[in-house]
Amino acid sequence: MIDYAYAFAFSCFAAALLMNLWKILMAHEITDRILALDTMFINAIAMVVLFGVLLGSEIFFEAALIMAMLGFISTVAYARFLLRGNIIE
Amino acid sequence: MSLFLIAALPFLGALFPALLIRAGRNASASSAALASGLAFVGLMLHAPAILRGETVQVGIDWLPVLGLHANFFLDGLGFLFATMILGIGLLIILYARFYLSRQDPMGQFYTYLLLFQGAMVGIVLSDNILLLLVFWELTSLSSFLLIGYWKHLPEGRQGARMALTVTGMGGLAMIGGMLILGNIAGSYDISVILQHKDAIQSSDLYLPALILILIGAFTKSAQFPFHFWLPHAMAAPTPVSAYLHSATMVKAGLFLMARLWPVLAGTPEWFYIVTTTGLITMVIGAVIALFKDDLKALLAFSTVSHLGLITMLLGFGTKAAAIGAVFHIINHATFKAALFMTAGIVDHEAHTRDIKRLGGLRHLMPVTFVIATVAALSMAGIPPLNGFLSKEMMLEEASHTYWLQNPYVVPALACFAAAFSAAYSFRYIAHVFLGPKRDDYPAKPHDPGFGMWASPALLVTLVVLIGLFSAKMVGPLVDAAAGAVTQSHPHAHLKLWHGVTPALYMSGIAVGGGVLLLALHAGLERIWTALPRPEAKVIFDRLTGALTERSAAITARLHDGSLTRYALIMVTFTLVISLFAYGTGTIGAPTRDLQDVGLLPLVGWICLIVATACIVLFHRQRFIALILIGIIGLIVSLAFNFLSAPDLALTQISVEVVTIILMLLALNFLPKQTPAESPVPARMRDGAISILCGLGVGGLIYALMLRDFAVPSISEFHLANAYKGGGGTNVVNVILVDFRGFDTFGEIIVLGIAALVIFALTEAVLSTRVRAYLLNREPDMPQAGDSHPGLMVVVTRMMMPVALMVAAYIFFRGHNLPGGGFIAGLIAAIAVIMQYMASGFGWATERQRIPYHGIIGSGVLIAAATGLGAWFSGQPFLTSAFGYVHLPPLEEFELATAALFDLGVFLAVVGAVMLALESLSRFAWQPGIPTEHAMDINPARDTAAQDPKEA
Amino acid sequence: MKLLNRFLPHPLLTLMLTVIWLLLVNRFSLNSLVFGFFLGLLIPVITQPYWPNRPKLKKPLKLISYTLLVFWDIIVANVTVARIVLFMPNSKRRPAWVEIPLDIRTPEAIAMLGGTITMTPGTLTADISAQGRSLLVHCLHAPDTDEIRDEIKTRYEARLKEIFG
Amino acid sequence: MNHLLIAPIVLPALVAPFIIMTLRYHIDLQRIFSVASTVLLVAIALVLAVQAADGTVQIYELGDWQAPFGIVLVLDRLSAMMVLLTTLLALAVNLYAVGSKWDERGHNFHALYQFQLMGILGAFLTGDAFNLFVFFEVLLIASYGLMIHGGGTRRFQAGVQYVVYNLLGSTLFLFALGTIYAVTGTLNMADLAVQVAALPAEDSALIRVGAVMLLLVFAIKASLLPLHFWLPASYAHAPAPVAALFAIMTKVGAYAILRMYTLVFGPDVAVVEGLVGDWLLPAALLTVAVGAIGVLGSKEIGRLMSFGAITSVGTLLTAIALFTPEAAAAALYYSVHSTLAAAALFLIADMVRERQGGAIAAHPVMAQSGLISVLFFVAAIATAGMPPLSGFLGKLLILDAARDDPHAVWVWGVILVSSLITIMGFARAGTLIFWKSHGLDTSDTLAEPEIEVTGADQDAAPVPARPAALPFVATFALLAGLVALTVFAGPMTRYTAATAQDLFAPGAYIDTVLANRDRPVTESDHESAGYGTAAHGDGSGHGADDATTTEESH
Amino acid sequence: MIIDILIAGFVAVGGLFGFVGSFGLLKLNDPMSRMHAPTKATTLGVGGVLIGSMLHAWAYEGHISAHELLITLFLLVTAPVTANFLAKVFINQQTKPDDLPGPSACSLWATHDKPEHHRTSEQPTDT
Amino acid sequence: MELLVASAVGLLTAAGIYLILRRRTFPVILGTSLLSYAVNVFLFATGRLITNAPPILNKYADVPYTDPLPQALVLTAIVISFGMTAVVVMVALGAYLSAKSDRINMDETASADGEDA
Ligand code: NA
Ligand code: NA
Repeated sequence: MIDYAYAFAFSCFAAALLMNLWKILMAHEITDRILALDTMFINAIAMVVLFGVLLGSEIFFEAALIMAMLGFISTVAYARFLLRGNIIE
Repeated sequence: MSLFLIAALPFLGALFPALLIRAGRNASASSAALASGLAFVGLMLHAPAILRGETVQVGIDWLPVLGLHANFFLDGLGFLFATMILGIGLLIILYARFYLSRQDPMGQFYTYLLLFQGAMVGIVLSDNILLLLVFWELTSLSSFLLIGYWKHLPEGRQGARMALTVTGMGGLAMIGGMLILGNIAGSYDISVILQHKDAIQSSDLYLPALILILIGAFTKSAQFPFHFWLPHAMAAPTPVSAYLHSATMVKAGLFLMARLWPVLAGTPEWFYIVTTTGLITMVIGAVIALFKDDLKALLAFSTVSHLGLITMLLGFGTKAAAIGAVFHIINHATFKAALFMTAGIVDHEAHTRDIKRLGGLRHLMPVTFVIATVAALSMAGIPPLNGFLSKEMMLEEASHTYWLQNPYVVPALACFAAAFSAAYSFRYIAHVFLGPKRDDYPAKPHDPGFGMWASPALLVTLVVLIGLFSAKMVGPLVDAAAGAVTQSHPHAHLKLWHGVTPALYMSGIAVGGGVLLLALHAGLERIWTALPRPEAKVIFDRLTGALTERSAAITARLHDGSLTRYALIMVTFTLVISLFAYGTGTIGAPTRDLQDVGLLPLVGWICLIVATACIVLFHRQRFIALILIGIIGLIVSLAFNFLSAPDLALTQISVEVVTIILMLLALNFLPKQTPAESPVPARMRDGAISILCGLGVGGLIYALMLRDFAVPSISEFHLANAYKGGGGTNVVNVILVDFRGFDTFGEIIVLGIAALVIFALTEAVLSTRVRAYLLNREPDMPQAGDSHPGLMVVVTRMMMPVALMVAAYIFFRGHNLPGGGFIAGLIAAIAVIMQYMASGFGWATERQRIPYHGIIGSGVLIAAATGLGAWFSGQPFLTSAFGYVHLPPLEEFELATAALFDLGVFLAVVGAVMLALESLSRFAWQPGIPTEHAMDINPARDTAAQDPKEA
Repeated sequence: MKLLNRFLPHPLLTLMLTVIWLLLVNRFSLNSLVFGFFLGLLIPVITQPYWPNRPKLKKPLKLISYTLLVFWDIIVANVTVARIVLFMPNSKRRPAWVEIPLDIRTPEAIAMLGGTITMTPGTLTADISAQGRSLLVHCLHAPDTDEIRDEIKTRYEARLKEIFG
Repeated sequence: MNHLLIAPIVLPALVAPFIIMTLRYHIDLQRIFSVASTVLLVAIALVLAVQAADGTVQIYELGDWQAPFGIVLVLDRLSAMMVLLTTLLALAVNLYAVGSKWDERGHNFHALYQFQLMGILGAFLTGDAFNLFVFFEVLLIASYGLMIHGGGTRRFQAGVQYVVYNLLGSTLFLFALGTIYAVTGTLNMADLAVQVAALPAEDSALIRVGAVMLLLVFAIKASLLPLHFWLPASYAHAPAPVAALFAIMTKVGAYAILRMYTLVFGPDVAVVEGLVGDWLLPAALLTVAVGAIGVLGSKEIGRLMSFGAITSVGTLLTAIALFTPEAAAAALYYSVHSTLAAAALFLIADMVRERQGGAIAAHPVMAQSGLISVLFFVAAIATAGMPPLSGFLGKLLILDAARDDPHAVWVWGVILVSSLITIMGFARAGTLIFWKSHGLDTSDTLAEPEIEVTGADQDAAPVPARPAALPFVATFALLAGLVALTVFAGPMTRYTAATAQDLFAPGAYIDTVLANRDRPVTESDHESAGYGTAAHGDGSGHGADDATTTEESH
Repeated sequence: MIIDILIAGFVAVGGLFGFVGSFGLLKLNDPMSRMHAPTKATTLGVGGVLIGSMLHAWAYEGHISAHELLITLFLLVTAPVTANFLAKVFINQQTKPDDLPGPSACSLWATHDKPEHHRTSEQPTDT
Repeated sequence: MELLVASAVGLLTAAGIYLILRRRTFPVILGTSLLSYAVNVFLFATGRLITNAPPILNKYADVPYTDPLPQALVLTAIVISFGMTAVVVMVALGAYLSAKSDRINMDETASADGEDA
């Protein structure tokens, strides 16, 4: 049962990733593209964590942590660029 | 005196005139004369031995690997030439002292002259053909300086370049010929080569060697069709012409032919090439000389003609002809040098060399007239002067020479040329000195001082004496020299009267013809002027001009500054060569199985592929391309995680974000769109090349992944010893800080340099007018009002300590688990960048206590110091040490120098990333922006500000 | 007390960082505690210039109950949002902008409120007024905007005002 | 272990950060440290050269890890010679930079300069292929900084091209290294030699691709046609001392070709049979030709010098492409010559540019015209390969070495004809620049040399007032080097011949480097059980649990 | 067994929310609304997975694992900032001051507070 | 799996090269970025592919490890290419600001003229 749960969750996140990709490519609004990339980061974090759980390994934790931090920074950077042109002023 | 010293004296002497010119012109000239004179004396000390038929040899190894030895030898031939070079050289030095004007830099002149003299002496004394080549080319170079001595004259520059080009070309051809010759003979030493006549003449390479060497000799001696440079070299001051074109440089070619005569001459190839060339040159030179109005041009073409004469004699290949050649070399040197000097005197006094503007000078310049007349008559072949003697010998030899079985061609043409020779000689006397005195000379001519006419006077004295007492005067010298040429012991029968021989008839015809030609000169000149004939200089100029133009065009076309093209060529070339390498090898069967594809990799792959394809499609919208790059970074990082490379995943994603920040900072100033510029065919071509490259690279890695290592990888050692020898369980980290710590050391230096470069560049750009442009720049997108939103500021403030904690965690665990100094450094840097982004550049910079330069420097120094620490325990650089410490009540923990090294990495990374981003940010920074507050909107501050007011 | 202040200038932050360190290493041990505490002392010193005028919490303990409340609301919020996303047709949905006038003044408190709003049912903090006296909130589905404004003000802002004073 | 071996790398690596940290605002102190460091480097290089002269190969195992598992530096005759050459060049150029005040025209010159030296010296000393990549990158990135030192539009534009082109090269380097590692499982050059020689000839395609890509990387650095396009603009627009130092950069490429293609992919290694023979020599000859044509066709003195450098490097590569000990010996001799000559040319070009701008055309007579023209003349004849200087001897050696090659006619023809064209080009330029000026009106331009800012120097920092004698001293020193190279051609060629012999019989090199490969790793006092199982991706663990793994694996 | 059900439940619910978040991004029809879905649902999705991971560690690895909390905390703290920024981008690019309910009659939202949008005769006083 | 990785490397390479052949600095920089992804993955893959075998030594179990060396090399390569990218971005920006054009090709023929053949 637990394996089905993992498989289900993986499929959900995989689908989510593909939907994010679709949105990044097809969105009309630039905000949607950035949002989708941000979401992609978060979905990726979920996948990394899931993968760690599945393998019973802790070595993926840092990756997830850092992705959380860096996904945020890059999203802010993209958004700031659109807001002010200048991301550090 | 050692031959070394004789050869070296002119070169040593060359130093002094340029230095002593400050002490006066006489000092300068005297120093030059002293050097020449000493060398001449030294040479004369060898005279008795040489005239006895002995040779003197000295030598040291210079470049033994090549067979280039600094070997000198002195035999009759060398002695003859050295005597002329040094003797006439002395006279020229004297003459030039009075010829050159006050405006001319005399020191330079004598320096160049002595350099040239040294090179010439070197040629004639060399016992090694490679050494000879060295001196040979040196004469080209030094004569280039001499001919171009009057820098302000375009003719001087052009003449010098022409001489250099033609003789340089000959010299280069000769290098080829000499190398072949040396290889056939097995040595480059002339004395050895001369022993190998049969080997050389029977070699397959004889003809190429002969042709190449002869090109060298012919160009130097101005033989047809390379004769055209010589008249243009007359732009040089007259002493130069007198020296180079009577006794020395042009004779170098003759010397070479004479020198190699024993091994090269005697074959039909030699005969037809050399004789024919000489004959043609003799005729053409003589004819042209008659119609030249410039005195020096007349003499120049006469020189061409006489060089042809000697060449022809050498070409005959008989001993008697060789003797004649040697004798004429002597005679020509004496009368021609004297003639050049008189021409120089005329020019100097009358301020013109144009025959048409001269005449009647005999009344004004009696001394010069006498000297010139004697020398010219000798050139015309009038007895009893020395020119007559050798010309007789030439005619004699010519009279029984068959050319393609024809007995008349050579004698007839020789006689024809001799007639023209007599004619231009007579013209030199008649049209310059004879006739009525004129009143339209450009200046008022009169005989110069003794200093100036002493040299030619001495020479014409020789002309007369040799003519009268040839056997006594030069008999032994001619014998010795001819002996050297023919490798035998000939005895030259030098005397005025040989009886009534065909040569005497021919001489008579020639002199008579000469008088007739002079009489008909005006008419002939009209015909000559009317004749269409190729002007060598025009052709040469057109050729070199075209060559230069073509070169410029080719160069500009090839290197047009189009990186696009350069890159395309590079990529294509790499592709082609790699395919060639693959195609010429064979590939074995795969040894590994494919692995299954799960859902996750597939989804990741789709994302990656689609994003990459879309970057290409949408790359013109730059911002969107950057977002897509973000996807690729993310997926690659996920792939690294999935494929057992957690460290890589961490590094990739961190670097990714910093890169994107960097690009966004730059994109702010760049255009936001890329225009569509390349035409569709170019895009298709680029696409095709790119796809081929992609296929190649993909195919390569696919093939590699399906095969095992040929032998197990060295990384097995790393896995086996990471813990035991490196003290860490994260093998990748142990490799980075220990097994291959040196790579990492280089890597942080790269990063540090990158930051320094960026900093320096920022400074460079901002110190120009770009600064003003940036200050006045209007943003090209609508800007939001709020530049530092409070929510962001608060969150980043809270996150900063946490992020640093995470950085510390990543740093310390790196040795055993994924992480390490590099990633930690990036995270720490990002923690600071967050402050910059949220609170503003000015605000964050003010809070930065330690300069980033210092952080980079300390990082590199700490890493280096850690490496150097090992020296104190006698270990190599970067040897790590680690130990386990147990401090109750704490548990045991590890201390490793690798951590210190990693600290260096950490600091370098933090410093480098921050310095780079800070520098980039400065582009946008406007000095007016207030920096005391991080947040634009802060109601607490407003309230606080209002409260005291209300109170 | 002075001495303590000298060696422990930011007790709360130090505590938080020590806990974070323990969370990071994920294994409790004396070494970790000692080392985490050491870093917890060190790092605030480094970061101090970047956080001037750090607010004093009036009732720090109330922060815990507030956090728990928000956690619960987040879960509820997500169920709500999931329902709307999955089952409500776009035509029936009533997105709306709401202005939330602010009584709190501290930037930290405003940020916390803004964050809370974003993470809780159907609302998202979009902007702040130029003087920082009100928040602009976007609602995913808001048939009645007043109700939302009142709930935010009573449920969250009032509590934050208590905490930050 | 002889720590002097690593000193040429560590010394600049310490001095540069020290300068950055503490001397950023003290140009005079920077100069003192930079020059002192360079002098010290010369001294170290001299000692190393003496140590290597008898043919002993020394190694330096970094981190005390035995080759091939760790990185190792190797000092043999070849590396010692290149190190000495580099340091001597660096000293002269450094003096020029100080004397001409070029170092003041931007930031961080001396730090970058030291880093540049570190990269170059490291590249010559390392015995590890990947470490070579790292040092290439160090020298490249420092060169990027130096190349755009002082700024200016043209220099930036040329800089972008230079960087991008070299980024492509670096990428190719990694592809090559990856391929080579994937086939052989090792990165140490000596170990590669052993492994590549043992590869089965019937499975050669992949290593061939790796080998040839590596060659192309080095060919880019060496500026072999058609991979030379980065050079003209970069050298022409780089600051003069930088361009002069760059003279050694092409030699790094040539060195790497010579090293890798004698040691690892030597002429008698079966799997790389016929890999480069067919195209390297023609490409090298084309390089000579294009360079010579460029010399004749240049209208700017910097470009003239750049193409002169290309001709030299083409000649050098021609000799290398013959792959015989004689030719290699000639190549080594010629490389020393061409480095000094090219550097001198760039410095002289700078003197001209400073005084009258870069156009090859008549200008009013410049200050010190006579002295500069003498320098130009000497450097030009050296570059063109005219006697009596080392260029001539070098060319003779190369021509002589080529005589038994089937393509000897081509080699001779191209080199000789190109020499002629080069001579014509230099003569044309020299007469225009130095002589024609005497025909112009020189009434009021003698006192104050007119500085015409062209091309590279637009909107750059203003040119400082006329410097002292130091630039001339530096240039003289380089030319004196050429003279010494000529006079001591005998000993020098004995050294290069011995070096070439070593290269073509690399047994001693390989044995020395791999001597310690079976040395066991000293156990630390900690438990070590349970580690060390390797599985290269196939999931089935094999290999032993401890240090014995290494003994089995090779 | 119960722990398995719990783990499975959290993981599955996490997956579901992850899906919902991204689906919302596609389905919702105005840009502002689209920002709601990922901010909340996706964050919770990750939260679910993280709780599953903690439980898994406790049940199978035999130790209490709490570092997942950190990631959750991170996401919770950063999500509002992300949303805020994107909303500001939307406001900046797609709206004029009059499209939004004003903060008061005579003031502006911070994003609109730029020179060209200042209303005439405005006096910057808030409520 | 190998095919996925190989095709991804191939596509990244192709895209990178295509962009490098564009005429403005920005796409060229994008191209170098893509190319560096390609080469990093390429280099990584030379250690062959394997999941769940990170080269972190495990005291307690005899588990397989992937080849750590290429990972270390890629790490170095990533860092270096980051430094290079930073520099090229900066130089390109400097060139753009100085020349007001971000064309990557420069006109080398527009140099000073000489004469006197
Ligand atoms: Na060690
Ligand atoms: Na979010």
